[in-house]
Amino acid sequence: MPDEKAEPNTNGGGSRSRAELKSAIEALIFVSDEPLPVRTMARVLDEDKDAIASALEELSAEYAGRESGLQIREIGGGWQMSTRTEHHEEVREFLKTKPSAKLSLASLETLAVIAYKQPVTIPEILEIRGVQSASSIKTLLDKRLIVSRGRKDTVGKPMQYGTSRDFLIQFGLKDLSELPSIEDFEEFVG
Amino acid sequence: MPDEKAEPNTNGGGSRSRAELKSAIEALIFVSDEPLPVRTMARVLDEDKDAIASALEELSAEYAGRESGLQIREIGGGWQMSTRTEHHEEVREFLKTKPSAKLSLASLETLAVIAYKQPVTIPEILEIRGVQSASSIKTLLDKRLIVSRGRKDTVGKPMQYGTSRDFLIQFGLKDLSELPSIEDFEEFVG
Amino acid sequence: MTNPDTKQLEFDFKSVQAEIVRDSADELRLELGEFAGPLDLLLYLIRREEANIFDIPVARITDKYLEYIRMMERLDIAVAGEFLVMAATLIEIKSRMLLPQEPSAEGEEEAEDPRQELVDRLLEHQKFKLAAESLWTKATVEQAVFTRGTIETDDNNPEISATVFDLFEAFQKIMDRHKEQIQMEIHREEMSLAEMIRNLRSKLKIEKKLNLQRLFEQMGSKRELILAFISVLEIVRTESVKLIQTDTFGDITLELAES
Repeated sequence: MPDEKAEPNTNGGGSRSRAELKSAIEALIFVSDEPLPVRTMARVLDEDKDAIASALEELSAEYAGRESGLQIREIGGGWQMSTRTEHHEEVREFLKTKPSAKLSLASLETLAVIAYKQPVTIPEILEIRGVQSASSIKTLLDKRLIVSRGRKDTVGKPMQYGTSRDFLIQFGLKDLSELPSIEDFEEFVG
Repeated sequence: MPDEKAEPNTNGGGSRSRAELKSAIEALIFVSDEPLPVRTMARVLDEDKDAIASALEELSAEYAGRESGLQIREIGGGWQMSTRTEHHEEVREFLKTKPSAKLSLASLETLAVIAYKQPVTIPEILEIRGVQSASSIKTLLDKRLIVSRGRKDTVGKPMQYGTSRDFLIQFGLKDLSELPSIEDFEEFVG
Repeated sequence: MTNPDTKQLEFDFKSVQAEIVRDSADELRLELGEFAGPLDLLLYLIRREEANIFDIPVARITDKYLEYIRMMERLDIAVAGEFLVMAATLIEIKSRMLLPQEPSAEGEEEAEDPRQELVDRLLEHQKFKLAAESLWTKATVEQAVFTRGTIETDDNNPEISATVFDLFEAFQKIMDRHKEQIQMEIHREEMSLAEMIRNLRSKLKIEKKLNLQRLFEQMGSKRELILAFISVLEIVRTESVKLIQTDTFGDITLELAES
């Protein structure tokens, strides 16, 4: 829109063209954690509120007209960028299948105990961590990071667990001997 | 682009028009909190990878052509939406951030050695830098800029290090091949 | 990537350089920075002496280098081992340079320049310094780019992505926790219940009566106190003893019953 470049902003203190103003607004809305009020944009960009408001209307209309996957709309007293409702299934599907190398701290701790102490039973993990780990174990089994390694020959014959091949792959290890040891860390302390 | 609606996707299992595909991709890239690999999009959307890749190129070009405040680009092995550099002052003013979180020169130099020599061990880094790098390595590990890359098959089986995906992201690289060649620095030496 | 504070990096590449700063007439300050090692110092000296890196005047540079080391020592700056190793290397090169070149009698190729290995190292080091600088430039550009703010779906995912080192650290933390526990247990074993009961019995035999208040006050720790209390109960249960309290809330005495 080269014509608009020639049209100076006469409202606020800003010296932006209309296109530049819309572009800056787009960036601010994008980085904001919360719906962004017009007055905040006016302050940050040092522009007139009316100029911001009308740029927003245009921007929002452009998103709507472009068959974009995103929309810019006014919500809760501010402006926000979000995905369009027609994509909610795809988005939900995506969020469900996020990369599985992500673990909660509890699961990470449980996995650490299993990695370094395998084969190990649930009571032994409890003994070491001092916390129940049942749900972490389930998570780790679901993510195929651990596998059962038969039963231990003690009272109650508890199931033993060890790390899986997927564990090695996810953590970039050739084999278990590549797990870092105390010695590797002593190098850092000096 | 109403014409494209009439053009059925014949590549993947998807039944989306080109415009619909781009729109869905846009939505996924937006919600993803890290660069999104083509294969993930292909899987989630049940589309052919090539179809995704070419839609991405188009989408990215559209953003660039639109004087948008945002850009879609390939970084760290995936596609990411971000603000354009020309808005950095406005965004920084809004987020009240300064370029922060320190990486010392020692760490940066160590990172350079690791980036170019990976996989590399601590003694090898010492050889090049002429200084102990242990604390730098610890910092780089903490910041997730480097990761362990298994052990070297020499005396003492020392741990080897390489750069991480976060490294690529933070340094704006698609992949390691985008690093300037180390030989390029030779002419400036001396 | 939603938190710019943890994700952005800052480098002050230009501000740290090896240099000697004269603060006042009688005080020299050595600014080498964490990143400076012997190779950096050498490069600095070569540059300052306006020498050619491919034809280093070893004698002069070695003298300067040693001067700096001595100054560091004078200023009580701990001279790292690698600086001393480099000093030794320089002295060695210097002495080899002083040796008369043996005429290549056997017509073999010329003996290698004793400086060659050092020059190679300096060049290699220099290359990586430039590489670091180019990384810095890249990161600076990248810092002008921002990713989106938090959206609702981010909150559904309070997870961290883990590396093998996270795994190790998690394990270390547990082991540290565990070690403390073991130490506590060992401490607890210092006096067992059986020992406590034995002690009390023999005391009672000798003194015939025990003031419980005073006995409990003697206990060093909460654990010993509990042990003492249990022991008293045990003795009351198993021996012919009397617990005597003369007034309400008054001291309680444990007395051996006449048998």
